[in-house]
Amino acid sequence: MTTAWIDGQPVSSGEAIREAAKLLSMSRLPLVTGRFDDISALREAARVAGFSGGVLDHSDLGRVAPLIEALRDNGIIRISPGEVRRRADRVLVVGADPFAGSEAVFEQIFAVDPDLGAKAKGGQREIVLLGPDEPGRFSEVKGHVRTVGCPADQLGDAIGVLRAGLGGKPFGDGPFEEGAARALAGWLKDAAFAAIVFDATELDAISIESVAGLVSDLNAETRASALPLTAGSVYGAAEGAIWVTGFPLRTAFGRGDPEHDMMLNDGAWLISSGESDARIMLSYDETALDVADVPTILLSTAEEPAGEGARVIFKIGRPGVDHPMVHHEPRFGSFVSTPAEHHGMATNAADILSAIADQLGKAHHSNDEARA
Amino acid sequence: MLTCLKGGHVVDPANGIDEVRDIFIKDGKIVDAPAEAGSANETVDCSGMVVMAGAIDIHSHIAGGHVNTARLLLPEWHRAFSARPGETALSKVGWTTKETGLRYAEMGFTTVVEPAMGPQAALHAHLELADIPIIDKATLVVLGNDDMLMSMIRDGESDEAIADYVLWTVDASKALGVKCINAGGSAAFKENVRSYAFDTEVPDYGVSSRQILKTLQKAVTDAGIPHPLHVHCNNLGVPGASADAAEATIRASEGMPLHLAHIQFYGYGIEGRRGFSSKGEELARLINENPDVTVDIGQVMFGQTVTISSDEMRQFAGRAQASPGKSIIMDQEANGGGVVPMNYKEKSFFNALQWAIGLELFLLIEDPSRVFFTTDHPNGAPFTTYPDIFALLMDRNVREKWIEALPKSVKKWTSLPEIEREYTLAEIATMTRAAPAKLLGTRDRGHLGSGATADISVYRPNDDKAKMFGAAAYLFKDGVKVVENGAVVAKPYGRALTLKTHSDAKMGSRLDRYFDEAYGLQSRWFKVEGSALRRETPFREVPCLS
Amino acid sequence: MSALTFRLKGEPDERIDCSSLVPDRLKSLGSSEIEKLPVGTTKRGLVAGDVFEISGDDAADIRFEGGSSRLDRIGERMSEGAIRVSGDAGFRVGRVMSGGDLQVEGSVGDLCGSGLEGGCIRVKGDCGAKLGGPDAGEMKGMSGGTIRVHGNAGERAGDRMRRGTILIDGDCGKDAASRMIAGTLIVGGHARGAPGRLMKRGTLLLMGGAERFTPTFVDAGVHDLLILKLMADGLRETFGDVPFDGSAMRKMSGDTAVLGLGEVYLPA
Amino acid sequence: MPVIELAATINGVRIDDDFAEAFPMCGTAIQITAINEKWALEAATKMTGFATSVIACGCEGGIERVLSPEETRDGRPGVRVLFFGFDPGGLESQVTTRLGQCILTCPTAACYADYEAETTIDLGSAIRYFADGFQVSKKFAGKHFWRMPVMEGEFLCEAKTGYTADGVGGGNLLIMARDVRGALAASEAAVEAMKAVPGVIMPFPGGIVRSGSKVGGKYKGMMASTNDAYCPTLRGATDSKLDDDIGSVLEIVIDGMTADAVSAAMAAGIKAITDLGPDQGACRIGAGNYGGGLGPHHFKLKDLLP
Repeated sequence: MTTAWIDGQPVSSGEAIREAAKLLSMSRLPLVTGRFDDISALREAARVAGFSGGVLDHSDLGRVAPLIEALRDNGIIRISPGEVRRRADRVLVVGADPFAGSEAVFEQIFAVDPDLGAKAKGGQREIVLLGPDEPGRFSEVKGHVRTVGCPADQLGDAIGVLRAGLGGKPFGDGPFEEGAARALAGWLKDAAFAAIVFDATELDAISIESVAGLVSDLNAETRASALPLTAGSVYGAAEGAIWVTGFPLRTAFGRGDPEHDMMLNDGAWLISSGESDARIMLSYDETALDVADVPTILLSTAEEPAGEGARVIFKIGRPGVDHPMVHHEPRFGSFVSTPAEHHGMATNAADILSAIADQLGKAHHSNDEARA
Repeated sequence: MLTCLKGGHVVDPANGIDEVRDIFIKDGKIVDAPAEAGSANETVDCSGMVVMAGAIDIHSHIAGGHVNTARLLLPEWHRAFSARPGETALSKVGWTTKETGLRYAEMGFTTVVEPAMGPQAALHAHLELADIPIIDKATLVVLGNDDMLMSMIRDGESDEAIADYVLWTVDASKALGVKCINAGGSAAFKENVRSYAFDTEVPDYGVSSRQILKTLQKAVTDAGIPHPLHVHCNNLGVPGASADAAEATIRASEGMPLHLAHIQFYGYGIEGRRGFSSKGEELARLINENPDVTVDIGQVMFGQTVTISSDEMRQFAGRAQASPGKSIIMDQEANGGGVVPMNYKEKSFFNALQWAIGLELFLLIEDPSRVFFTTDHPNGAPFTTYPDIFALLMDRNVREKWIEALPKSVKKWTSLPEIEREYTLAEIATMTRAAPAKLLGTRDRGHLGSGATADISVYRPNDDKAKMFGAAAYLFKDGVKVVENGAVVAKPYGRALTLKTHSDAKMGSRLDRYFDEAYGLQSRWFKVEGSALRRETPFREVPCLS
Repeated sequence: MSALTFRLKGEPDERIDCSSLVPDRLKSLGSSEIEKLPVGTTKRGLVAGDVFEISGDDAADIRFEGGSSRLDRIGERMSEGAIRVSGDAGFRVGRVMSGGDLQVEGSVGDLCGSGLEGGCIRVKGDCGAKLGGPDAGEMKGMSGGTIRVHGNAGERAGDRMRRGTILIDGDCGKDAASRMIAGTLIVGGHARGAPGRLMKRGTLLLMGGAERFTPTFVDAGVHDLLILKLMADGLRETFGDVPFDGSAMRKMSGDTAVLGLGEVYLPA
Repeated sequence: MPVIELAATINGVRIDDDFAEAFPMCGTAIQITAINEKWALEAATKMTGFATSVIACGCEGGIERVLSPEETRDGRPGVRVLFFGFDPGGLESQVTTRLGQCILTCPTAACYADYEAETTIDLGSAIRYFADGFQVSKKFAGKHFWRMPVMEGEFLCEAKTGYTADGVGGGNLLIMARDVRGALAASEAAVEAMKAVPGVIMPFPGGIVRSGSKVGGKYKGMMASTNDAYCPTLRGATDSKLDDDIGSVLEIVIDGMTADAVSAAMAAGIKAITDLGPDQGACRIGAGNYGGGLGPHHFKLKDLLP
């Protein structure tokens, strides 16, 4: 079975790996990108970026860039979903449906009543949905649910109004009237343990900072914590990149040491500006990709991998399906390993990336940390 | 292949050796001298140099969720961050797993223990450890604020059941030992308790910090885990209450071994108009009198750093002193934690006295096998400050110079200027090699006897001890030369040391149900699979005590 | 002595790091040393001589001729002398500059004057996002000095600004003066988005009004304040001309989600 | 009776060959503006009230001159006020206390630095806390202001002003006349002339003091007491320095930002007195000193003749 192609011609994987390494080493500033659902692939991709003097990015990083910005500019008091499930007697859900794409977390939290904490124990959870007019997926959950309507583009304003209300400060007409705002602020303050849940990919950095500020203000006297949700693999990939490179992706190794820049190292920008002249990309997309803009090495899970204009193509297995994977599990708030669903011959993208990195490492630093 | 380290001054207190002799390495182990002199394939001239076992750091936060959060929180202190001005104390750490390994190796360290791995962050911690080159690593898993343990104590479950639970956790998380951090404090904080001490009860559970600690201490001892329960006491850093907590905990050891971490942060009294004074002498005396207790220091050094702790309650309180003024606090199952940046200033009375209290403890605790060399990296200071601390311990003149630079008001409040003791090379070797290996139960290291793992550091003597210990002349890891003249020359991957143990199957199925029902989590997520780490030999097992 | 001139040989195909090409650094170097200064950002290791034709010898008066939006970090950390760019410049122009004079004839990228401590930056064209703002993770933006942008500014101009004065003649992008700590930001044109979000203190003058304000900005009425007149007079000395004359203006107070001591002035 | 030599006689006015002995003082200047001259003067008059003698009042202060709107920082009518003290600390404490009570409180008044120097004392920086956290600091174009919200609107005050340690206190003229009418007329004419000299103030009421003093006294604790040598009623009872034709003496005390300013003011005063002549005004001009051993500044009348 063919698993590697050069210019559309089937080749051995060894040949393809050598060609990929050659292409990357000849490139001025290669882009190493993709979705990296599997942290193993990310760890190896970081080595590829390091050895080839390239830039490491994730195709979805833009979705969590505001969260990353808010976390490192301001900080936050945050909580894991398991603890929300057991302890939060009052939950403020910000946005129309922050649990879209995070259904498992929704199940985990709202399937039961809170049972920890002397004050929360035995009572039903109170849930306020800030945003939608209808309870939506909350119509079936345990607990008392009510909605407070708020347009999506005014959620940040609403949080600001709650903070002003909590602080006894004046504010003008906003998403809801003054009495309701002050009442909602009081409701949060009187919780045994309040949780504020939001979709971090829907709010801008300042709004996330506002949520963090509201939680911080609440904690002056009571307990409250924030739960940012980020559906998909990108937040986990950013976490993984931090220990390997020091930064949450968008990190360049052109000068050896890692250099981070959310704008200048954005993969899409690098390709459109022409600053990157080659690319290695990990794709779980089943459709053909147009990658003719720069010489591209494509690692694809597609049944018949096709990359319009790809120089080198590797067919890879699906992580957690064809081979085991390590990924960030939002319910757990940390990394877990998942075994393969079945044992097949499909190649692990991490192994290919690792082989390319070894090949590059051989050329550059014969004595570096090449794995035995 | 036989390698001979020839003619070095071998300082190996574990084997009572302090003399010039040759050391032979074969297949990654230290071997007896061959019958035929000169049969070595390779000879490394160590004449005039000091040869010791590779150093062991028993308490350094080098991996795991909280450390990674600190990296996320402080991009501006990263050395290589684009357009950042200036070098910073913290930037020397490098802030990546790779640089962590390189920096430790350059100083002659070969084993480092990450002391605060939450059960939930076990795979994360091991993934990071797997990416740290050269050194061997180990972890201590954190219990003591978890619903399971507190419920078991409340419900009066048997010692065996509790020991089974502890062993399951150690086994699943691939830990080497157990740590307890402000027992019950994080759980109490979730119920909005802001003031908490050794005999305070955790609301809703009705168990006290003392009960939790004693239960864990017994379980660890019963299970045959070599490293005694590693304790982070209540009220860390609180003047007065911290010293009370340390004293109460030491008195509660009651003849069973107990290790108290970063004891410096507990040496704080409330005298003087600032309400901050040294309890260093009293605390050292108490430790000297209690031979079942070991401690590490958590020395404070001046400069920008970041505090990383699973003591959520104290980290929350520490937010007020955050510098720069941002922090991340985590409410989680069990401990949670917090990451709070800190800038210890030489000109601050409080910081300067913290520095002095650490050194008082180092120098007044008499037995170098019961006091360990740590900065609680990065809490008191980054581990890259170690060479300076060696110099402070070994050279009274160096101490005098540092004291001169402090605010005058500090001298009145510390006995440090009067302390004459200077650590000897043998004492340094005891504190950083022989004793930690014994404390961790890792008998294959910490000494240079036949059969030991060939982790060997060689230093070029220098009157400036910071220079001497800052850059090893050679470092051998498993017999491979990895450092030469203070620079890394090879980057093999080490392993994580794990406890060889098996947990009870019944406890396994009980916990499968428990995690699912209580938290909606799968218990398998807590289990670290070696294959997930992508290293050929990710672990080396350390036996339990029989 | 003639101005030390860096004439761009051609549009560079990678980003160029010009942070070493500042008076402080170059005054002690000879021309052959200057040519060898690394400026590339890829593994090719470009040096100044690869990218620029270098002439002149007065390091206190540096010229970049033939600009490019890839020339990053021009004037970074400079504390003295003058730099003039005859075309466009890239990101982080004048970042953490503490003194001297920097002028760009064209437009510049993001983070122009980021963390400025002193000195004067003048941009004849437009500028990108976070004018004067902090770089990732930094707790303060501009802490002194003056910036004038004759064209338009990008998003979040004056983010976390703590001191100093920014004057934008044109419009500014979304959410200007976000998280402002203190200082003065004057916009001649229109302010998009909701200016002043999470501002604690500081002064905003928005002569062309704003798209909207968050509800945590409260109308404080029309006021004829001496400080406005003094600022108009004082800043006229600095900038030559300013888009306000010191007469009475409408004041909005905010952001009451935080401290709420910020002030936004709008034409009465 | 000791005789003071005659230095000159001009237009019938005798001028002693004597000198005014003066002392170094710290001096500062501020500008007070208001909606109109009336309120600027109100603020300035109140602020400089009870500021005649540093020994008893803590400082010496006075209005130097009225400023036209073109001359002031904010384009409103204003006045320039000078203050003098022994040392910067004492000066600052007096100025800021008076600022807080008399300008902060005065409708429409604002206060600016009016002396440029490296060395400064606080103005607004010292009283900003009155605004209870609502004070606003503004720095631009090299200036630093404090804005304090008050019921009327906003009180604007510059953060600091410069001071000079080369100020001079205690320049003086003794105006001796046949009677009090003459002495007062001559003194008034002198004060008017001196007001035109920049950088000086005459801190006593109307610029004139009738109770000139000598150092010490017979009663314990008196730092100064009546200058009996110049008291006309004590001729015969004390070692008088007055001629027989002198029936009343007044003194003008001058504080200046520089010694030259004091000289210029004294010269202007002498000219005004001599111009007036003995029939309308004074017949003799003297100067007060302590024998020359105490003050480093000696302003000799003969050097200041018109």
